[in-house]
Amino acid sequence: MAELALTNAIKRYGATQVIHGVDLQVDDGDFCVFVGPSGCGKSTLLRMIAGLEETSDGRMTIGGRDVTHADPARRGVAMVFQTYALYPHMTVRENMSFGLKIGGTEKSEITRKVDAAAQILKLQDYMDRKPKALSGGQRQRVAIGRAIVRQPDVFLFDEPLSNLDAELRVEMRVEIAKLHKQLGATMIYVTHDQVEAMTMADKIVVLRDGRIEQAGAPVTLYEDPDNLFVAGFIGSPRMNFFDGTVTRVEAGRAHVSLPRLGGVEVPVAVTEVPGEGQAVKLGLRPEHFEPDGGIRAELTIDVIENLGGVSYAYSSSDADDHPVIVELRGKSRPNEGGRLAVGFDPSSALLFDSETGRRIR
Amino acid sequence: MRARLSLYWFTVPALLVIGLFFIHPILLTWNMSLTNFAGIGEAKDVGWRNYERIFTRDRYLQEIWLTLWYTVIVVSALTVTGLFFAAMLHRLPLIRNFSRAALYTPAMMSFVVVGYIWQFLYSPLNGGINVALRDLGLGAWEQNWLGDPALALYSVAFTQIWMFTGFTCAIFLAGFAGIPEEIGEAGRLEGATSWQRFRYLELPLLGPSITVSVMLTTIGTLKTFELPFILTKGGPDGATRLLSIDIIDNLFGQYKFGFASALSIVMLVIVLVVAFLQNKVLRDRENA
Amino acid sequence: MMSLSDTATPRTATSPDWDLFRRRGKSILVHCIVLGLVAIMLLPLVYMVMMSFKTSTEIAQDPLGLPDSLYWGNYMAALSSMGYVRSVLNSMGITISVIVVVVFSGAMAAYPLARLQNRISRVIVMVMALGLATPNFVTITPIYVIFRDLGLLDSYLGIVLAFAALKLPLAVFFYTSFIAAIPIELEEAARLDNCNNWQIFWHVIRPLLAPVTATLSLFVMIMVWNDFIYPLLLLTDKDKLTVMIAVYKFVGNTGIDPTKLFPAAVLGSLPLLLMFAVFQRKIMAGATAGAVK
Amino acid sequence: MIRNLSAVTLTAVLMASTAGAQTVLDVVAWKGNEAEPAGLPELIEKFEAANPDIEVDLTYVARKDVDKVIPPRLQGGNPPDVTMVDSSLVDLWGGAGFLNDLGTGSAWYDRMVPAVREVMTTDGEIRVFPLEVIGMGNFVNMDLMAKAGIDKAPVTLDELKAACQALAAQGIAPMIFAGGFPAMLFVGANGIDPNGVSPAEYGSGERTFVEDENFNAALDGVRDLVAAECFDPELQAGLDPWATAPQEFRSGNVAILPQGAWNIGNFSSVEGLTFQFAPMPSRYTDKGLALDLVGPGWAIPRDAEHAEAARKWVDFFAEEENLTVFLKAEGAYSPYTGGVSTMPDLAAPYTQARAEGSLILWPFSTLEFPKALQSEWEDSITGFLLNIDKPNEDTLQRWDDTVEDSM
Repeated sequence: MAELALTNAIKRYGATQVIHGVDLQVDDGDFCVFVGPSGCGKSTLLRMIAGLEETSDGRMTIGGRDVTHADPARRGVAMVFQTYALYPHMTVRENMSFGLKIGGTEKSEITRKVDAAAQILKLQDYMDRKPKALSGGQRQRVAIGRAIVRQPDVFLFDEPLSNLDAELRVEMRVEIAKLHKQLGATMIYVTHDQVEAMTMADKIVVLRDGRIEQAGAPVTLYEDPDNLFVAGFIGSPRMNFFDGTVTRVEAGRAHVSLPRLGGVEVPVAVTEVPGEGQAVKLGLRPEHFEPDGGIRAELTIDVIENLGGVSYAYSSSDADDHPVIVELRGKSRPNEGGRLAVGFDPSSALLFDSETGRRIR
Repeated sequence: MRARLSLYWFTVPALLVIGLFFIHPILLTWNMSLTNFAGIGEAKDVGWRNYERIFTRDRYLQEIWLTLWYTVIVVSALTVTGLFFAAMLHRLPLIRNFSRAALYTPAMMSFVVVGYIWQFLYSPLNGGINVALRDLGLGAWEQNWLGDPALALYSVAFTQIWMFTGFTCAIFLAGFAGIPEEIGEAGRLEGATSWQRFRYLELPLLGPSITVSVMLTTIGTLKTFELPFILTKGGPDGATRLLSIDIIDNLFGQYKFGFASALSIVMLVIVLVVAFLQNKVLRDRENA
Repeated sequence: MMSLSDTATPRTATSPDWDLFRRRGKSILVHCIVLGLVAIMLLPLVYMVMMSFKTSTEIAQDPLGLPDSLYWGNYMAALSSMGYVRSVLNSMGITISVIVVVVFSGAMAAYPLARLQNRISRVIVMVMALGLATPNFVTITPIYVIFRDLGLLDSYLGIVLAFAALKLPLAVFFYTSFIAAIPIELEEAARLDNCNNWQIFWHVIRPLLAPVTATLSLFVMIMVWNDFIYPLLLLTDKDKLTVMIAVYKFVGNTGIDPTKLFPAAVLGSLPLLLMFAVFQRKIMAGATAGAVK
Repeated sequence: MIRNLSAVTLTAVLMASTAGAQTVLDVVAWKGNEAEPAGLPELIEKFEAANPDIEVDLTYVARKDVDKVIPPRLQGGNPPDVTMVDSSLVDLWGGAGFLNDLGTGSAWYDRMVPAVREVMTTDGEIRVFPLEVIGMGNFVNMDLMAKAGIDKAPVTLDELKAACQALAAQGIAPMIFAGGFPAMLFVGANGIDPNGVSPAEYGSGERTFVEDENFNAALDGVRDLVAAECFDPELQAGLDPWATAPQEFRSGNVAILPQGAWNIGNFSSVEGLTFQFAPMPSRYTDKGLALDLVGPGWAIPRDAEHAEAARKWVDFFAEEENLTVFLKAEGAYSPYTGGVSTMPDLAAPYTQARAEGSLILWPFSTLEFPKALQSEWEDSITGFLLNIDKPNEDTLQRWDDTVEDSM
């Protein structure tokens, strides 16, 4: 078990730079999730940590050892691949033993460790099967088992659940979380699914275009995003953004007028003072709408999604890229095509600079 | 079901061409092998006499063994060299395409040209190899490459191996490309060295490529006659007289077409048997 | 904490700079070694090209040395008597035609063989195997008689078919294994879209065969280009002869002269090597797809 | 791409053109190519000028390919109008009835050298118009000899041995003696007594090699040459008599090469190579023994389409001035009596031995020795050179076995 630290890690392919100076600290025993849209560099970063991609510049330590240019096998990491990468010509037992055998571990020792891992993962009944005779979930478990027996300092998971169906995905998610508790190991987990990120992570790292947008605890990212991108990426359904203009600033509040909501003015508490007339975006999560909020407005609803406990009302307009989403909890549901009176508390609104996307706190 | 069977119409053009220009001639060859045909004129039926002669004389049995031995040398060496280069180039993407094309070049030359190039390289007096050894101060290693009966077969085999290493290398590289990259990466993370990854992960997964390569090179080598014909004509004193060389000698040196046809049929049977056994063994191994 | 963690292997730390140095150094070394080996493999060809530029005396005095000056006389002599352009065009025309015939009839024949597993398939596959195993020099006389009876002598069509017959068995094997690997769902989807057998073959199967076709074309290309017995036997019109025939004019009955044969050999092989170089990427991509079943 | 390809095929198929209105005389020969032009291009031009209605279409087919390419055409009833043949082909094709009788009544038949006429006439028919008789003997590099202080090509065994020793002393490789062909010339020249037993007696099994004093002595003669440092016998097995061996001589690396006179043209084109062509030293004569190979000739196949034009072609070569062109280019002797000398000066030693009657016809070219014996000679003499101390009968018995086999 060990902590992981990246300092100004850079990855270049020829002249193209794909990872731009990443600084990151993952504490011992943390479950850290890399999220971001496809192509954001999260897998590349993971493979750099694994040593499968050369790190072009910067430093990387695991448990205080500098492993920047070390061979993958000597880093003390184990990886679970998206495609599982099970050796098709070996049985489950052979798959799990292979790394230890290569490392010259004694036979009885291998058997002990593999059996222990098999028990943890409930794989005892499948040990003599080959991968093609296993279901997707079982293969996943073997891949994890193969990682466990090596007792790595850091576990790496590369979108391990994306090949599973929805039900299995939830199940495995829980199991991996349980495993993390049981092993107490440092784990780094790559996914593009922010639900996985929110539910599993101690720490989420949001990546975009090879840069870290924000890293922190899930709740921090959810409630206190640093920028428009993180705010929009974390949370489902996504946060609503309203274009607005700062009309005046007084007493630590910026008054923002929102044309989309009939020109209402929202006073948002800020410490740094935006200029008057500055274009801003105001972010509001769907669950922050409440009928008796301080700010009132009306929306035309075109679609209602009823999920049983909650419903989501969608209000599109030609000017928007995304519909405004309102979460409804009460029994009273508006009609599709009807008008819905909404309200919210200005303290739950977040303010962003339209141009840079930076959060105005 | 009828719709499916009608699919067989698709085989008609190929079967026509093969049947007319390949299978039919083979049947004629079979007929010829029961005669004393001289390549021209009338043929007289001699029954099984040609076959009798083949199987009662040591000479032909020895030639069959020599042919099989030659094939074993060439095929195993080709498999090893092809695997070696493929495994190396698989790990070196920077020079992979260039090297693959370069290695393939000898296989694109004609046998006759290759034969004469090596005739000049192997020449005992001023041949390229001996002169090079002399220049490198290794004069003691000079050999009478084609003249020494103990060496000639291996010299000829070496030329054939040189010519087709690029061929097997290309097949194996294709096999490597078919192994998912993650398998090798998983192996690296588990601490397997380059050699261990090759031995335990890639080699077992190359099964189908090995089957294809071994089958193709075996069939090609069993039938080969061009290089030994040009390099040694079966000499010195019979040391490289493969079955195919004797077929050519009987056909065109002595005009014994009937007998040569019988030898050819024997060779055909050998090729089929070897190919069948190989296919079975290799496929079983793959599926194990 | 899990129970099996008591004997974790210790991981030693080394200097990262040393790691980097070691990895780079090793990588450069391996590249050099492999390139060196490839270069050694090419030496015999270099030797041939060098000989082709030398005079007889030079060959004698310094068999391994570079030619004093590029002596083009050998090439001029070879070029002037090879009918080069015409014979190269003939070779190309015949080669390409054989490829077309082999590819089409081979792929068509392979389709049912890959999809239907029954006695008919097995018999046809056996026939193909027989073709693959036969040494082709024994069938020369029968082939000639058949060609005469069909009036195919001295025609491009005839020689194209004769060559095609030689490589068709291989083509059928290649295509059969390749088509067998194409998911049957693709075909079923096409059938639901109301395609008949031919349309499925043409619109669904054929486009997927490009890679293996490239590999096969290479094999056909090499064989047809270098063979000279069939053209000698089946073509009499000198305007139809292929480039390798022109090369073999330099192999005398009573000896060969390296200063004459090798320039001709270089000239004869050059177009094939150039075609290979141009198509190498495609062909090799095909080789990749070809062997993986 | 496939669509483009099919267009190309179609064009290629359509390119097959039809023949012109003239008589096209289809001639197949293994001469007339770059390596051995044999004056044929010049002669064809002359022939066409004399016969404006005939166009000669000469196809070069190497001798070893003739065996593959022509029999199917003969068998298929579609032969060339004129084809080059040698005695074994005359025997095979003529024997099967595929060659026309050219007629013993021809004027040239009477002029033929008697020995050749005797060999070429079978069953009262002459199925070939012989073109040449080619000498076989030693090519001698006179510059290298001069370095060893010798100014005359050796024609006796003693001269040869002395030359070898002198050359070896100078560090010059004296002789090529590859088993495949050069050694055969020496063994033949020392085993066949021009005034003694006819080679046909061995070839027919009447007389065995193994008990024959002459051939035993011939093999002993090889050992004498080895003792005189003429060559390293084991090294010779690695030389190809047709590729690397001539190259050694051409390059000036070796002083003496037993080969055929057909190399004269080729060697003459090498700048700075001064050589002579001499008869083979033999224990039967002190003049050197000329080994004459009955060379190829023209034959008209039975089913020739333009037999008349073919006849004109043969008659054209029967005219001395035309044959002389061919012979000069070949470095060959005429198989007909009379006629001018066609050999260059450098072959004077050989021509002289011939003129003095020190001459045999090479028994393989007259079919006095069976064809199978030739490859057995190649193999067994190579084997003999590799292990020169083994008893002669090991080698000679193999020849007798082969003769017996081929009967």
